Amino acid sequence: MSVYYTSLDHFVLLPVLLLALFGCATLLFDFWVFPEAHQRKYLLIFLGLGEAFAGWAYWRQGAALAINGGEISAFHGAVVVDHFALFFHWIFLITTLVVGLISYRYLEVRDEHHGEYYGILMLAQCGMFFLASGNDLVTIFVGLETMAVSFYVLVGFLRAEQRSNEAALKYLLLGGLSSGFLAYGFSILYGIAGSTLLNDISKAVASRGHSDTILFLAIATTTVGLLFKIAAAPFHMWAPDVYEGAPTTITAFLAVGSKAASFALLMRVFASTLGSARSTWEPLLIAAAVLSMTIGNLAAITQTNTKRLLAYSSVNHAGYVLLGVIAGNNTGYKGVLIYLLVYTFMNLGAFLVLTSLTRKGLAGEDINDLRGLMKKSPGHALWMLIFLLSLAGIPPTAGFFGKYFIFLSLIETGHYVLAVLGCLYAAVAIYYYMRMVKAMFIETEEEETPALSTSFGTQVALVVTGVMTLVIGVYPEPFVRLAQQSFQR
Amino acid sequence: MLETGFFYAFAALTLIGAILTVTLRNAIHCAISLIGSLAGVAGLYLLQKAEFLFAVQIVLYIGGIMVLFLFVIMLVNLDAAARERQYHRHWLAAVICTVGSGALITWFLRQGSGTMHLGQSAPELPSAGNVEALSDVLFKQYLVPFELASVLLLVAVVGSVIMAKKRI
Amino acid sequence: MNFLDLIWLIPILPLCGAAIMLFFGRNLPKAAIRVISPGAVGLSFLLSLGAVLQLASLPEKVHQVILFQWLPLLHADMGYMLDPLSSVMILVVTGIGFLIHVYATGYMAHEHGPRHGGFYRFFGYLNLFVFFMLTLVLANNYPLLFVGWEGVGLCSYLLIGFYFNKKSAGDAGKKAFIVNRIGDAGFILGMFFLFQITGSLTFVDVNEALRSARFSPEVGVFGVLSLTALLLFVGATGKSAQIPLYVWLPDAMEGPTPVSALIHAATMVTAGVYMCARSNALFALTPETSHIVAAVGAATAIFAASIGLVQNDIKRVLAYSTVSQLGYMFVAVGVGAYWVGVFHLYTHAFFKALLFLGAGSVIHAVSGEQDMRKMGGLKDKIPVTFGTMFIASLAIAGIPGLAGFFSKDEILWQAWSSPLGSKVLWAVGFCTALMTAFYMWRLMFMTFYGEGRMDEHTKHHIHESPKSMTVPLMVLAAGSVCAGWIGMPKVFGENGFFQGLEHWLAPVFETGKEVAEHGAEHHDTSMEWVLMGLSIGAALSGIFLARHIYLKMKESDRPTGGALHPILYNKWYVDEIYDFLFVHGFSMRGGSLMAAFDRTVVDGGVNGTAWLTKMVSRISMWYDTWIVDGLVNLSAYTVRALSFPVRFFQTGFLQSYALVFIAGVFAMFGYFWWVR
Amino acid sequence: MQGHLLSVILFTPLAGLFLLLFIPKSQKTFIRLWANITAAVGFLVSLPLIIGFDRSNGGYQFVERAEWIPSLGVQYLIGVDGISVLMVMLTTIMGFLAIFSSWDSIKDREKEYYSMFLLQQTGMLGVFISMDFLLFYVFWEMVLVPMYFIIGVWGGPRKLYAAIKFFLYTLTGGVLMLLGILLLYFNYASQFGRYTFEIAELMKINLPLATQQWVFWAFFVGFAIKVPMFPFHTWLPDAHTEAPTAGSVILAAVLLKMGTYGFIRFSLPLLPKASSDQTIVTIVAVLSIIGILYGALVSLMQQDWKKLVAYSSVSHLGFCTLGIFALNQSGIAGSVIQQINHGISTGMLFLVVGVIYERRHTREIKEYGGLAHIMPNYAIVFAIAMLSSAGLPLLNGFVGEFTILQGAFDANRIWAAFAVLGVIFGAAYLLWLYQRTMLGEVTNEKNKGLPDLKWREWAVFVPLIIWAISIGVYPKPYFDILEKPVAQIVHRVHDTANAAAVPATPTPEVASR
Amino acid sequence: MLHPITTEHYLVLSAALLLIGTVGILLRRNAVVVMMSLELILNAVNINLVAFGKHLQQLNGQVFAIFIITVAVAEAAVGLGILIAVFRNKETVLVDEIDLLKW
Repeated sequence: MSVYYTSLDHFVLLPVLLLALFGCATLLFDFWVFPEAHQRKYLLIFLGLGEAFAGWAYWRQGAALAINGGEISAFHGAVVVDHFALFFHWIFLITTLVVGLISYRYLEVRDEHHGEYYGILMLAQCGMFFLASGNDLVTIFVGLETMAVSFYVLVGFLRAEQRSNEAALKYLLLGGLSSGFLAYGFSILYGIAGSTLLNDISKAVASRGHSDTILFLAIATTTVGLLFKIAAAPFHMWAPDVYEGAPTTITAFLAVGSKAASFALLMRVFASTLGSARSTWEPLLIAAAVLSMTIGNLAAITQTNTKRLLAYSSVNHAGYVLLGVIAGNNTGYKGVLIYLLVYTFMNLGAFLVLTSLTRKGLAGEDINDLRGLMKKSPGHALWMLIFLLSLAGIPPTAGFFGKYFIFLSLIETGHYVLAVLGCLYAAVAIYYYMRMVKAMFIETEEEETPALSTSFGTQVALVVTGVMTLVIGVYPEPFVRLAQQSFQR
Repeated sequence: MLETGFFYAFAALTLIGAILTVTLRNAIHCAISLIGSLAGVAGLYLLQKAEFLFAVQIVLYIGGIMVLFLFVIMLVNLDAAARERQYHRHWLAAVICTVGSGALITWFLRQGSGTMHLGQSAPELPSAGNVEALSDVLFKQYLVPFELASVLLLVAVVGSVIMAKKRI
Repeated sequence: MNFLDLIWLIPILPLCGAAIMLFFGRNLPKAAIRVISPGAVGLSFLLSLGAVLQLASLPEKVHQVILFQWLPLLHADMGYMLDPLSSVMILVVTGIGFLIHVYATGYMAHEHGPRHGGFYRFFGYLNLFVFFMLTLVLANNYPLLFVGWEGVGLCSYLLIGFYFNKKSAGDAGKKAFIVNRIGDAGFILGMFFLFQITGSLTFVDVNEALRSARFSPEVGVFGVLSLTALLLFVGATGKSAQIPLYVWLPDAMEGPTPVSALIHAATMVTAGVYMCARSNALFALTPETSHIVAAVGAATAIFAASIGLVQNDIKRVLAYSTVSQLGYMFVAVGVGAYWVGVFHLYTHAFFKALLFLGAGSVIHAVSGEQDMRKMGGLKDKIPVTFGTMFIASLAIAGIPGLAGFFSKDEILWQAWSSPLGSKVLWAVGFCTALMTAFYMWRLMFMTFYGEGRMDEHTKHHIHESPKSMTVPLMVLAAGSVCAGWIGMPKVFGENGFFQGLEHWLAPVFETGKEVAEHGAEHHDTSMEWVLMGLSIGAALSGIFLARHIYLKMKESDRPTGGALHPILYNKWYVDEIYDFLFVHGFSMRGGSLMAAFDRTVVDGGVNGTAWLTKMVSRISMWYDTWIVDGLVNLSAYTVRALSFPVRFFQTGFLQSYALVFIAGVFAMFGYFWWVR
Repeated sequence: MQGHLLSVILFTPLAGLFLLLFIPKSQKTFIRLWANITAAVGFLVSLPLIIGFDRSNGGYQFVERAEWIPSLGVQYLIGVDGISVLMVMLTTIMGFLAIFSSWDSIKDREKEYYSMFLLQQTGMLGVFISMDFLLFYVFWEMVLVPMYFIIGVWGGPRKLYAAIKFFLYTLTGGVLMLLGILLLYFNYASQFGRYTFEIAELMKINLPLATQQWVFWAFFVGFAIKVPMFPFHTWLPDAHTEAPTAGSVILAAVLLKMGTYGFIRFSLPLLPKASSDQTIVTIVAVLSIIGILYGALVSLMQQDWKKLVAYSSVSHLGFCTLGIFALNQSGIAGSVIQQINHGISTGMLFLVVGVIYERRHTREIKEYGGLAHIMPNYAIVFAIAMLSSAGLPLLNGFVGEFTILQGAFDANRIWAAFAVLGVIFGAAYLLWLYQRTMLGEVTNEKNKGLPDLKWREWAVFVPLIIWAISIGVYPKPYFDILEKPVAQIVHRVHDTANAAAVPATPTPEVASR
Repeated sequence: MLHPITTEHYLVLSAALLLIGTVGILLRRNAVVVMMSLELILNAVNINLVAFGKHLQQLNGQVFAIFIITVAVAEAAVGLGILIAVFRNKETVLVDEIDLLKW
């Protein structure tokens, strides 16, 4: 038996190997070296190191891409690193890092500080890697499940809490259902193409007619699975419950990391692989996008739980991003990338502030818990304001540029009705974001509550996400270029 | 034509087992029906000369997962649950949607079968060296998912331990 | 010293006075106010005199001073123009204005309260008024005239409402301002028409363009010109209190008496006449509008006179008399005898100001009482007042030799003889003359003759007014006698001085003059004599009738006028009709007209139209609250309301979620099945 | 420095805000002082602008250009022409006065308050000087947030409702406007092969009428809501009524002008065919007239002093939009001047309300009466404000109104006839307000002994009064400065319209206008 | 009856299994049975894969199926762990009694 892989293959897989290595190390060290609860925050070092090494590897990969151009494909095309994938890898990296940073105080407050948390966090990131880089149905599916299973565990991490259990159970069962459908779709795609490589599937799909029923069956079931993962209506039902029940830090991870990863996959599948069957899947996505914006907005309006509110808002955002995919031109895809980048920072930031609201004996998840935040902690309140404005898409915050590209691409491709609809929903969305702003700045606390639980890590993460939200809003040029470069077909 | 007979036998086993799984009241009976169904599927694998898969199905699935299920069923005393209402209230809507979807899937498959020559009976796969050939594919083309699967299983192990243990 | 180039100083001086009064007056002693305020007007008068004298020596009889460009897009400048017409006006305004200022220093001397109860404020307003009035008459273009026009309206508002703690005063001021604004709306539109027709709003250019028919053909159609003239006239009716916009003037008597004399008799109310005379080129081109003007003037004249017959409030009699006399002026303007209109304006200024001031002096004497039924027998107690008022009453009644006679007679003659005139106009004017004589002398007899009907306490306090009040009265009396001499009828013989006014004004009214001369040619002089005799007869009979009824007869014997009396007394129920139409149209549940009247007065509801406006605005507000806002809130509410059903799906039951999931799948499949 | 004058003007408030953040919360006086200094400096640095402005030049001046987002064709491109220079001056002056007037009235969370004001100042200035459409849009939306807080935090009893209504309305308009902008942007790119938001470049697009109409309506919604025009006006009374005095002043004086400015700067030159389309012009003009009359009528019935003034804004801005869509020199120039006038007059009226509100904490008209006895100076100031608002000649309101009416008359006599009615109503509701509050006997015991104007209040009013009179008496500089830019817009609209009309039907009517 | 068995037979069988599994998820209140139904669905996929593999004369389908089985194992393990955690806290495995999170 000859050696089937080369150093190039290694090079591509290096980041994920590093991450897995450090993830396992975390699990081991948790048992043997840091048995005491208060020591566990040192496990963050492993996370940091892992991410640093992975970042270094990404950086090297980027440099290699800059020289060679195009893509580096490894393991017989099963894994591919291109600018597009790298873009998402960086997003995952940032997300994991930030989530790790904000987690330890939160977990301490919730009395569930265990080393496994960080390990699984990094292993989930390994799964994400293959969602963005996978170029083979099997690889993608296993990667997806790695991420999903990690999330099932993380969502239920507050084992003593019924809500956390419940969220995990719901996520698992519904996730299993959706995985089943996705796998079913994959199986038919495999049947159609006779190969699990996306490139081969792409060719096979292109050679089939537009009204091919089997192709439709494959596309529809795949779409269902993907829409579930990005929490787009009508497959979003899990999101509010899971977001609410999960530890807030994991909600952030779920809302940002999982969603970005799923979108990476969705883009790869729809834009490249199924690109030629656009007429088949476009109506499905349009329906999903419109439903997502409608349901997300409407449901969020009267929501009083902030995590749930942001969950609905994330359903809404999924609708917006889908609009970019629907537009399907260069601007649209660029818009999706920018949107996801921006969304990473602003949503992480928003959840981060919510995380800080969780204090001993106070869940801090009700909208009234935000009251008087301006008095209590102006820094948090101001950053939160920026995140909310950005989520609402008001310039000069980053969120505006996300929406900008989406709208532009819709106009360029003549989807005027969707554009107007998107605009109107943007205005509706203001209402519930402003409810939070109102609570923070205008209303006052009814009774004295303990100070916010922050840590050095939280502060750093807050500043980073906040500054990035502002910087992308004020000077988006490099990021636009990055997105541009990331989506070169 | 022996194959046809076997197919129908295994198919019947699979489907009846599946139907019993979702209809029987007692969870243990469900589990046993599921074993039957899985065995039917395993038979189908064998029918298609997928011996390795057959082995995996028997050993891993029936031997591993189902034991786990039974274990859990024993652990969480389900007697009380078994006496209550068995189905969710919205059964009518659910049945309409599912049966409708199923019918449409079948319709799609039959419509499209012509373009993919699905209606022809597939030639036999070379039986000899099946496992070797399989490993060749597995470790060559699917090395990455194979390695990743180890990560997945690691997560699953750690995760189930975290979830199931009272204290860690 | 070249006064002609300093004509801009004429209005500016009173403005300075006003500024000093309003900004620093509080800290000035009364004596200083007494000097500065009339002094400013007096100086203006001297400047005006100098300027007019210099103007007389100019061959072209027009002098313009342009300070700076004001509204560039309308080619309107801050420009002043002195021509014969404005020269008459500035002399009247500054001259009579000065006298009234002097009078007011005495009249208002008893203002008490903090900071002299607004003594300084009064003079500030008065000076401001003079400034605006002078701007009005000296302007060289319509917009600037409009500045004065609005400004005098403002001052009128301020001065009517001078005793602003009285609600009726405030209401009257507001009524005046708003009614005037209605007229102004017409004026503004008229100006725009003029601008569109002639491309300019400067008097010289406009008149030039109109006379030479140099207007753009597509706008210069006949109807447009008439409409323009009519719109300007609407403006004039507002300011000069003609039907139907006269209602504000009687109420304006709420103001202090010098104000009534200056603004509501001598100057401001004549602005409409001045404006029409100014636009004579336009009116001359549109005879049908002139007919309307004449008809409205005549109707107003007789109508107001008839009301004046029975009023008991001394100032109200004079107010209706003013309305009536203004009607006369419009008759003159309407029949094309512009100079005659201006002539009557000029004579009227003297005797009507005198009458008002005299009335003020009377009121002053009887401690503020204005009801003539509570006066009487004042002849000997306040002789100067009596004497001067006697002259004025003769003048307004049209006794030969006095100012009123010449101007009124000339109007009647022109009404008869002008091609634009008619016998009917003459007849109406004639009746009005009769009535005028009657009500004026009714006033005289009730006030000065017979027994004193005031209570004892008041009787003791009756005293002649101070010098500062009586001297202006005397000067005005002299004016009432002599002012008419410069406009004697030609039948008396052609003489440069005695027909001076007509000649002086001739350059302004070139068109009008042609019309008038055209009329004169076709009527013989004998007819003029006959008519003159008739009008003298009317005046005398009016006086004697009044004497018979109010001096000789006992109160109980007096004819009540039967059914007519309440009608006249209630001013033809015009306020009530307005009320009926607009104010209480829907709430008249069997209440009598009188009750409605009371309510109006008590409520002080702005006026009829205001009610309509209010009603509409109520509807608007309702619409705004419930429909416009309601729709918005409804959509907001709908969105919110929709939120619950959407969230309702989120039951918390895992299998519901799965059901939705499968339903989504089913929908997708179904969609494709359907599309295929 | 001279080369970057506009940037200096633009960022002075922001710099002040930045430094303000370092002042500790407890140093209230210092915070106030610093905010006032910043605003005053903001005004002072804007003086060289008006001094150095070249009136004979109809184009943009003080232009600064820098790449901002090159890949999108977005530039930091700012400059002023005659129209915007006036708006900039209005903003710096009114901003300063508004901040100054808050000295005593804001006693809570000063630091945030002044920060919001300074931030808003930068936003508004940016709107008026942006020559890049996206830059414009960014500033446009940026203004919303501070105003939301100003109303929401320091406002009256229904502040939350008012604030969110304000925000939602204007944002909805804003995003639809964004769609219009993007449509233009895209069309430019497809015609010229590159992306740019530069307004001068966007003018070169040759768009068919139908597309222009779509863009026009998209813009229209955005601008009309901001103005606000008739059916979109309901946010205004609520926002005005609930906002703190200075907030109302800025809202009325500057914020609303962003809408009318948008019409003049963008709708007309960028969409000449649509803007001169008979149907569109008629619709907009009729809405304006309805706004004029409607606002006035509703004002008449108000029981709330501030709400009355707020509705009067609807009426006055109806004049402004009517003037704009008269599409001639008089109309547009008059409209710009009227916008400034409205800023001065209504600003003063709101300050007047603020003075009394600070003393009595109620805005019910019923509560007052006879205030002229107690506060004579206040009565005089109010009278001047009222008369200036009612359009009395020799005060500012007249100049604008009259010119607009003339322009409207030129465009369509019927419009002018209806609009003139608004002048009458204007006098009616203001005088009635004046009478109910200032005149008559003092009916309410609580009003006795109210102090008259303090020196600080005088200091706010006096410049405004002087300004009002100066415009009323000598408006020529304003007309001069507007002549060229307005003429350019008028030509652009009419030339394009004629160019389109001539081949089809060369009617004499069109030719004569 | 005795016609040759084609790929389509397998696909239809797979669809039927998918359907039964879905019904189980939708209707059974017992969470353990719901998880069993998930296994049914994954088995349906496996039937598909193996049938396609045979149809295409490849082993890839079988390999894919192995991975699916792996995934199924992982999901089942974690799922049962979560179920135990739920049961420990709530003393029930009936999914419609687990509805703390809603609306």
